[in-house]
Amino acid sequence: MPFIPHTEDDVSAMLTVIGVASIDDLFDEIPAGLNVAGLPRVGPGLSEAEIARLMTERADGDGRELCFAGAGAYDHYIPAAVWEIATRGEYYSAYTPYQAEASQGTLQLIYEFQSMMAGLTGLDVANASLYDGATAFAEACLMAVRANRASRSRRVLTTRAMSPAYRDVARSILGGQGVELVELPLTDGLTALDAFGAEDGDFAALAIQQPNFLGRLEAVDQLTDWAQARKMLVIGVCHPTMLALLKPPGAWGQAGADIACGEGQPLGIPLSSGGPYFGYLTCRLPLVRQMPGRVVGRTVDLDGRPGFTLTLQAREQHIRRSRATSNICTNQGLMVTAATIYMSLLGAEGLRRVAAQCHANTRALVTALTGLPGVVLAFRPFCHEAVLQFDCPVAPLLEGLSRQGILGGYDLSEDYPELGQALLVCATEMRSAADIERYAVVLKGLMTAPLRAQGG
Amino acid sequence: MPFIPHTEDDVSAMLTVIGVASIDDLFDEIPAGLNVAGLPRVGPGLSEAEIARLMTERADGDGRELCFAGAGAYDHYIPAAVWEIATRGEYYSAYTPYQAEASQGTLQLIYEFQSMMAGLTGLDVANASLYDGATAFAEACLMAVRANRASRSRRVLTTRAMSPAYRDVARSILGGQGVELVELPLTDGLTALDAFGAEDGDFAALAIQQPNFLGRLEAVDQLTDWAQARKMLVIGVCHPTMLALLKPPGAWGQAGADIACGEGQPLGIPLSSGGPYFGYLTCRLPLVRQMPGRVVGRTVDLDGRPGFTLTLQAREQHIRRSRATSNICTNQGLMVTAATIYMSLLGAEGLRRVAAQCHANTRALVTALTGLPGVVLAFRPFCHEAVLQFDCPVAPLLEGLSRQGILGGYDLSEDYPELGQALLVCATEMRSAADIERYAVVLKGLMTAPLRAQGG
Amino acid sequence: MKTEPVIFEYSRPGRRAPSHAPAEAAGPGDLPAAVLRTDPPALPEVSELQAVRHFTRLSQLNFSIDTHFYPLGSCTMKYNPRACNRLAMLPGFLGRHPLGAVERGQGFLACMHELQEMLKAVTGMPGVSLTPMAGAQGELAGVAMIRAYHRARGDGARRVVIVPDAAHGTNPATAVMCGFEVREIPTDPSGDVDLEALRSAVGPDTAGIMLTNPSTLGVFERRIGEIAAIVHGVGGLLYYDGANLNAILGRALPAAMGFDVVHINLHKTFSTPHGGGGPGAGVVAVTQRLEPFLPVPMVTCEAGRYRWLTGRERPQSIGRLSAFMGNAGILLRAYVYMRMLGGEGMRRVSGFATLNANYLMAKLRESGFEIAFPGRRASHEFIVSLKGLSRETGVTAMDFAKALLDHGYHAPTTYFPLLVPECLLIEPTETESREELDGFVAALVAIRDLARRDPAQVKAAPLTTPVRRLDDVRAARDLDLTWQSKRPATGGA
Amino acid sequence: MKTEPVIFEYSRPGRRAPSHAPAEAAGPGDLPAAVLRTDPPALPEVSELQAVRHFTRLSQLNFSIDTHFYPLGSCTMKYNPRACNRLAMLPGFLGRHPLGAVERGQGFLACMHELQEMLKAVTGMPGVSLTPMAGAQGELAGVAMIRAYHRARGDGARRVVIVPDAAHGTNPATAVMCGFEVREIPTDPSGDVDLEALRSAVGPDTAGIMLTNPSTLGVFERRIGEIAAIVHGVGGLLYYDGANLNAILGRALPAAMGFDVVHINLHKTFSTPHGGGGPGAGVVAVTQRLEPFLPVPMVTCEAGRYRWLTGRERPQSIGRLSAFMGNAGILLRAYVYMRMLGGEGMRRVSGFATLNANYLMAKLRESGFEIAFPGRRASHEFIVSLKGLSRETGVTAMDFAKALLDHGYHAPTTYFPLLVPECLLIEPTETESREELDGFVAALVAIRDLARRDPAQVKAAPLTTPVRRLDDVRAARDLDLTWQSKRPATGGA
Ligand SMILES: Cc1ncc(COP(=O)(O)O)c(C=O)c1O
Ligand SMILES: Cc1ncc(COP(=O)(O)O)c(C=O)c1O
Repeated sequence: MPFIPHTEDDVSAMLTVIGVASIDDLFDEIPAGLNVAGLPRVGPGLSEAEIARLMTERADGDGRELCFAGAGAYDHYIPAAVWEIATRGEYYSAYTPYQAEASQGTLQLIYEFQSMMAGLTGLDVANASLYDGATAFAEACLMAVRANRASRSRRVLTTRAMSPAYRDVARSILGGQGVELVELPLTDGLTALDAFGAEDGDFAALAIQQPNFLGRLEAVDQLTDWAQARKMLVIGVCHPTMLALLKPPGAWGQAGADIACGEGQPLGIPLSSGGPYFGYLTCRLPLVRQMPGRVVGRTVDLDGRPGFTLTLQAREQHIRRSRATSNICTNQGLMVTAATIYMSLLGAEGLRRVAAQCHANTRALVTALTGLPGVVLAFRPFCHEAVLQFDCPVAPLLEGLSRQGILGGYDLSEDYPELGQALLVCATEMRSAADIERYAVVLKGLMTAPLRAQGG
Repeated sequence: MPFIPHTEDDVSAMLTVIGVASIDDLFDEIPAGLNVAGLPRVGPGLSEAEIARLMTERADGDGRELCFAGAGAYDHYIPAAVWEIATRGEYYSAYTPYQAEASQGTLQLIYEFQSMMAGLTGLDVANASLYDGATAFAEACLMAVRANRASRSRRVLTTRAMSPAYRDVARSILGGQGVELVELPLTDGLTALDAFGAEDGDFAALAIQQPNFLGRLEAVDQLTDWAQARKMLVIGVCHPTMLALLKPPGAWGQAGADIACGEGQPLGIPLSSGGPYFGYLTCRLPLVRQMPGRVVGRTVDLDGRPGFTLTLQAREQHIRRSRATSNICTNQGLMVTAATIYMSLLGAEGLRRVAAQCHANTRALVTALTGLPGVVLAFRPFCHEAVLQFDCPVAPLLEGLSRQGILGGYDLSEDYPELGQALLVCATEMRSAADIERYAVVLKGLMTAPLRAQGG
Repeated sequence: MKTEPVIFEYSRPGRRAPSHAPAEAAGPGDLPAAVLRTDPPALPEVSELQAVRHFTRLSQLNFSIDTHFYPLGSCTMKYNPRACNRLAMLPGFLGRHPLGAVERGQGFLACMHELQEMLKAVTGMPGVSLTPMAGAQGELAGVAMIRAYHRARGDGARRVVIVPDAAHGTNPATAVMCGFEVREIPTDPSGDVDLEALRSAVGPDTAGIMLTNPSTLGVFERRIGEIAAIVHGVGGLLYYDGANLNAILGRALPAAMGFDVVHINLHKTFSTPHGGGGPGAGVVAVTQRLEPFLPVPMVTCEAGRYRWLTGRERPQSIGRLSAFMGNAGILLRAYVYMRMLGGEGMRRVSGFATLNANYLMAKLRESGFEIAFPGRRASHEFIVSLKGLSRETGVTAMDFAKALLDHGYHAPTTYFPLLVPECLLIEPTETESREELDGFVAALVAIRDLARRDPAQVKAAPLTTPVRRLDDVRAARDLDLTWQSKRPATGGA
Repeated sequence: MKTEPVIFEYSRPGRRAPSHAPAEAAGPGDLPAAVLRTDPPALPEVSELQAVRHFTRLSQLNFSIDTHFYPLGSCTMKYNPRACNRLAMLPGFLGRHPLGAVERGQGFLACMHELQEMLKAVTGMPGVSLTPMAGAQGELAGVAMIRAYHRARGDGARRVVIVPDAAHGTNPATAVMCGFEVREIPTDPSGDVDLEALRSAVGPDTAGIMLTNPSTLGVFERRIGEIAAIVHGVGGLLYYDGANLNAILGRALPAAMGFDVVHINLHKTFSTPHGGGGPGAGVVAVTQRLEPFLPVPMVTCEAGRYRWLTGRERPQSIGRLSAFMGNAGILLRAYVYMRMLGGEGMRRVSGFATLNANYLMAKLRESGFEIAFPGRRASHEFIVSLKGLSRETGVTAMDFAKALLDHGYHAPTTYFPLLVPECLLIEPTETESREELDGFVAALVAIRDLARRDPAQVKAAPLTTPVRRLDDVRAARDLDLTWQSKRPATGGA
């Protein structure tokens, strides 16, 4: 029987020890009416060879598009060593490291991860991950509301340049506790403060994204100082790879942001249709007791030798129950394992090169595409993503590109109708000059061909 | 620098310790004229991302044909666990287990492998692998010549039903030591003894393949008794999976074969264009000191606890040098690791089912193809491979099949012209009824289409 | 004992392993200096070999299913089939951008759709969303749906969620995150919910109750029908914490028990990896009345073409819970596992999980251990109480846990559920052999005998692990949460 | 200390893990009963988890590059890049049947063709065959070509191959396999071949000489030009054992040194895995006069299309050496590695391998160890002789080797080459860091100090490995080469 080691002899000997006649008898406490005989709708089991063939065919059918989309998930190169090691059984099949002596591998790795994330964001401490960037953003908002001693506001100020998905998710999660999200408007793709007045009231925090969802670089120093002058905490939502190049949240403004969070996927996690990824969260040391999620600390053992253990567990649901900082239990541990290996392989210089190359490639892409009539760049400068505006609808172009195996970007018309027929594009370090050329050629064909003729 | 950990500081500090000014100075014992400045023809290095892209494109272009060929390499299902474990660094990146205390993992695994191969072949002892089935056959012949105390012949008798590739390889290798291979003729696809007379002289051994290259089941009992009566040793060359179903060489005839060998690839090794595979070799205990290759034994350590070590090393080149039983040193260790895991996962019953399913599928294939006009079965019964005879040349048919993604079998016309336009086909447990149907349909199309019209 | 330096201790300024990054460093281009970083981040500078060696060695310091029996109660540490991993990591699946065209994701979407259908069959519920990324997020989704349901009916007074004292910590924490008050009710001596307490706890302010059945006490809540009647009677809904579904797979359907919503930990029942803490998947299934509120997105199939249903098509949805669609890769692993099992295989899972638990319980009882609920069948797990032994010898449940590590077994869950003093919650799972269980019993017996003979020895355990017991107090007091290069290198050479 | 039972000890009759085999057992069909097996073979019956756990645990008992510094002389235990493994194991490569259409293997064949070209550049030779499956088979191919060459010229008297006493064991063994007599010549005190001995050894019976340069003594044979002149002068050919190519990659070409044929261990210089014993690849390269004799097949490119050259097209070939075309997957790994390095990277390999060896030698000399050839540069490896120390303390090279294991370092090669008494042949490779080398020196110093203080302690090593020193005599006397179920289970629990 698949995955079940018992021989028939085992079963009868075991039933004898228990003192019942059959396995079914062990379920005799289930009231009669609630019993079901089986799961006919699930169908028969497949051998490993059969399911392997099915999955291989499906995966082959899906293929891989030449990817010029970012918008929250990025096609970076993942060194082979990352997943060859992360999927070692000792990492893959271990539980949360509650028994520290039997989990030093995972614990030390998380400690190293915390150190790296603190270094990247320029803050003091990090947790062991949240589900993804969007939920990390939501948790950061809740954390700020709890942590801000200077304000009793249950409102968090953010901006229209924050990822629309993050804002959606945060609203789903914050609503329960009556925490509200308010958005600052944009000017030229950047968060604008001009319209904000005293009558807009008190906020627990300001949350900004750097680079923002439109690929723009916010004036983080100014925004940070502005918010902290108004007793808000500052939350920076950052692309971790870009942090190898950009000023870290801990260095924003006079005092530095208070909390940083974001999507960890760029750090060695495959695109994989959207998950599993991981959210990271770091903060200044005084806020650590309001932090959600697991934390590892270094300490010593009975013999005085260094070792690692979960700490500050009094924040967590398994100890504090209804008064925990969050309900999170299972997090994205294995992704953290991969990211830690990834960052170790790349180092600061490697990560910086990746970031710089993304910027350079996206510039090359923008140059190539804006060379076509009817395509203009919305804002400049941009970081690793850019907004292009078209003189025709974007959706049919994306369909046409897709038929040729190109994922042309993310259509902004629904989230940002004010930008017109706009497309968010991204060329990571994975895209070659030839790839960019190909995109331009195919797009040109689509924009001059019957499609356009019909449209116009 | 790829894979080199030195910082610039390291280099200068190290050069100072050595007392030279530059790395190039360390090569000052190479006579001036022999120095080269570099390897311009090799070209520049690629990043991992660049080579990954190149290799992925090449592998994708190669695709996987729907495989109906066997002829020495078989498309069996390999459970995922096999290679996920075999490629663990501790197996993958270890050397030959010369330091036993630091290599118990590899050593115990080889001991388990030896036990399994002995069990499969019904013989007493096994070595830790040879390069592949063909070289195992050659080594078995040399071993028999050395081991046969009753005969001083340097000739080995084999049969025309022995794999042509194995015969070729054996000739390349045996020639050096003046050992000659003589072939018995075939009747109805089976090794025939009728023509053999006393005048044919003395032989050190008889080597037979079961199932033979044409998929036929030899009368192994009779052949073994016949040869042993003539003081030949008997070598059985066997497909290991089929041995889960077939009488093992150790049980052939009155006394059993003396040596068994063959290709280990069916035991969990990917097709991979022909290698790395591994050759296995087992024998009766009294012959063990003539066996080539590495052997592991179980013994005890200083505290009396069981442990494993290389043994009988006096047979090997690193001890015995010019008087070794073979020059083999590096073998196919990692493949043995995979095969040992494979056999553990399948067990005797699993392996028997695979074997039986191959037989059943090949019968279904033969039924489907011989349903077409112009295709007949050459011999019956057959095991997991069968010979089909066509009324038209086989090569163009195979080309036509290949264009449709089908590898139709192995064209026998060059190796066995006496069989006419003949094809060796095989359907392993991996081929579904739909696959077989598809082969038949495409073949029918090819045999009735213009191609045939032109040919006829 | 093995120690391994912290990776930063291998770091040297100027060490590079650039085969993983673009060879040529592009400049910052037109990025304004004001937004650029001045110092490089503190990441280790190590070679590829140093990284591989370090993380390989670190891995060896872990216990895991692949190396040890791991009977951690409530965690369902069963074998994670390697096929699930390999097939979910096929390049076609890994390489797909979440915003990629659905035409180029039909294979993936087909798996997701079939997974939804299998989950409906397993729960008996008509609606499913795959989005939640762990059990706790499934709970959040479920309780948020309960809240949305009451709100949609204009029923704003329901501010209490009832939770038994045996509940997992995520239950009350979730209720609070959703804006509810938690009302805890006790367990009766037989391990069932105290019905009287329940009756007096419910009322017009009851939004619902969160239950797991079998409960975390390892017994099946026999009066679930009555409980459902009581809660439904006052207009509340029933939430099923499906973390323990392994116990009843193919034996009983949450829907038939009267539950309105259920989450399932695919990383438990459906054997996706725990990964040293995650990721998981906490899919939710609901009865018809909660269907409109399911979190988006979910997969639909129209004329053989699969696509996502979005928020716009589901106006009453509680919304999105992840930036994209949840832990897709984990869902794929569960899908593969479920297809390999089939319906019969799933029923065998619960059968053998229960057989193993009851066998282990019987053997331990035979060996003189105190079973927390001796009159009951074990479900897939059960509780041993060491209260008596602890009083007698001073050796605690935690000491037992540590001593087990020296015997090569991971410890059961200790001190949860909190209501049983000095408890070990033991869940062997169906994938362990009888010999493994017998060995575990022998180890517990040996530890008990030692506890009686020489308790100090047990209290000194573990001795064979990479470190001995750690100073948790110091860890929380002298916080050392990140590597500081100035600190002396105490992590080993 | 960890032990792990033999897998047969987990076996129970009737245990099945059939998710890997067809679910339904087909009957034997029309196979005659006479050829069928009556009893099932003695394979273990274990569950998938048991197998995974067993082989995972076993793996942890090994030292390996991925876990330990492994300075095994003559073995070039450098980092095996994981990218090589992953890219060679892409499904398109793994799934290709060796007899598949060449049209569907153009990607693979392109790699093979480019590999041939790179190997030509690296050796300076115009002809290459990728077929040999290890160094020893490369030697066999090479010496067989020498034989074929002489035969083709009607020169049947050449029955002797000359081999220095420092040569690897495969060299004389190969010569004998090819039907030659071996004539051994000594090394002079500086580590070079004794030229006088060579002069008197050569003659009309000389088929050739087998040399490695740098030799296994870790020094470059400076008078290689003279040697070539002497051997060529009598009509013999020069064979280059390229196992040590890592030392001169991009610095000197075997062809320029006067060699006629060379094999290269890709599993050393080009970093393919050793796999606990193999597989490797022992490609051969030759000068023009030996080209016709190269073993088949090899890849050719005609008008952009790749295909195999077969025996029919190469009538003078020494023939086939493998059933198909050799260790294709290993060749792919080497191809990936070579492309990642490029020409500059290859030159850096020899540079840093040599830097590490000379640094380690200098440090050890400084620390008072006796260097076997102190007047010489180390190549990529060098020899320490413990003769003096052994005489003084009774502690042998083998004792040192075992004690190093307790320090977490794999031992160097011991007792090879045989001509240096109590030798350690140390090859650090270029992928180890300076800190690792310093740690190794410290360990050797500590062991030496202990040897002087308390030799018995060193002789008791290793103490931290899964087993202590093993009884090799008993292993060879009471042969226990396969598991016998009747034997008492002594392998652990
Ligand atoms: C009973 C129970 N409920 C809920 C959870 C929470 O699930 P998760 O850890 O996936 O968030 C767990 C798991 O720890 C559990 O055991
Ligand atoms: C110098 C030398 N020559 C030849 C060989 C034989 O190579 P292989 O083990 O690949 O057969 C080796 C490897 O052990 C070696 O070190």
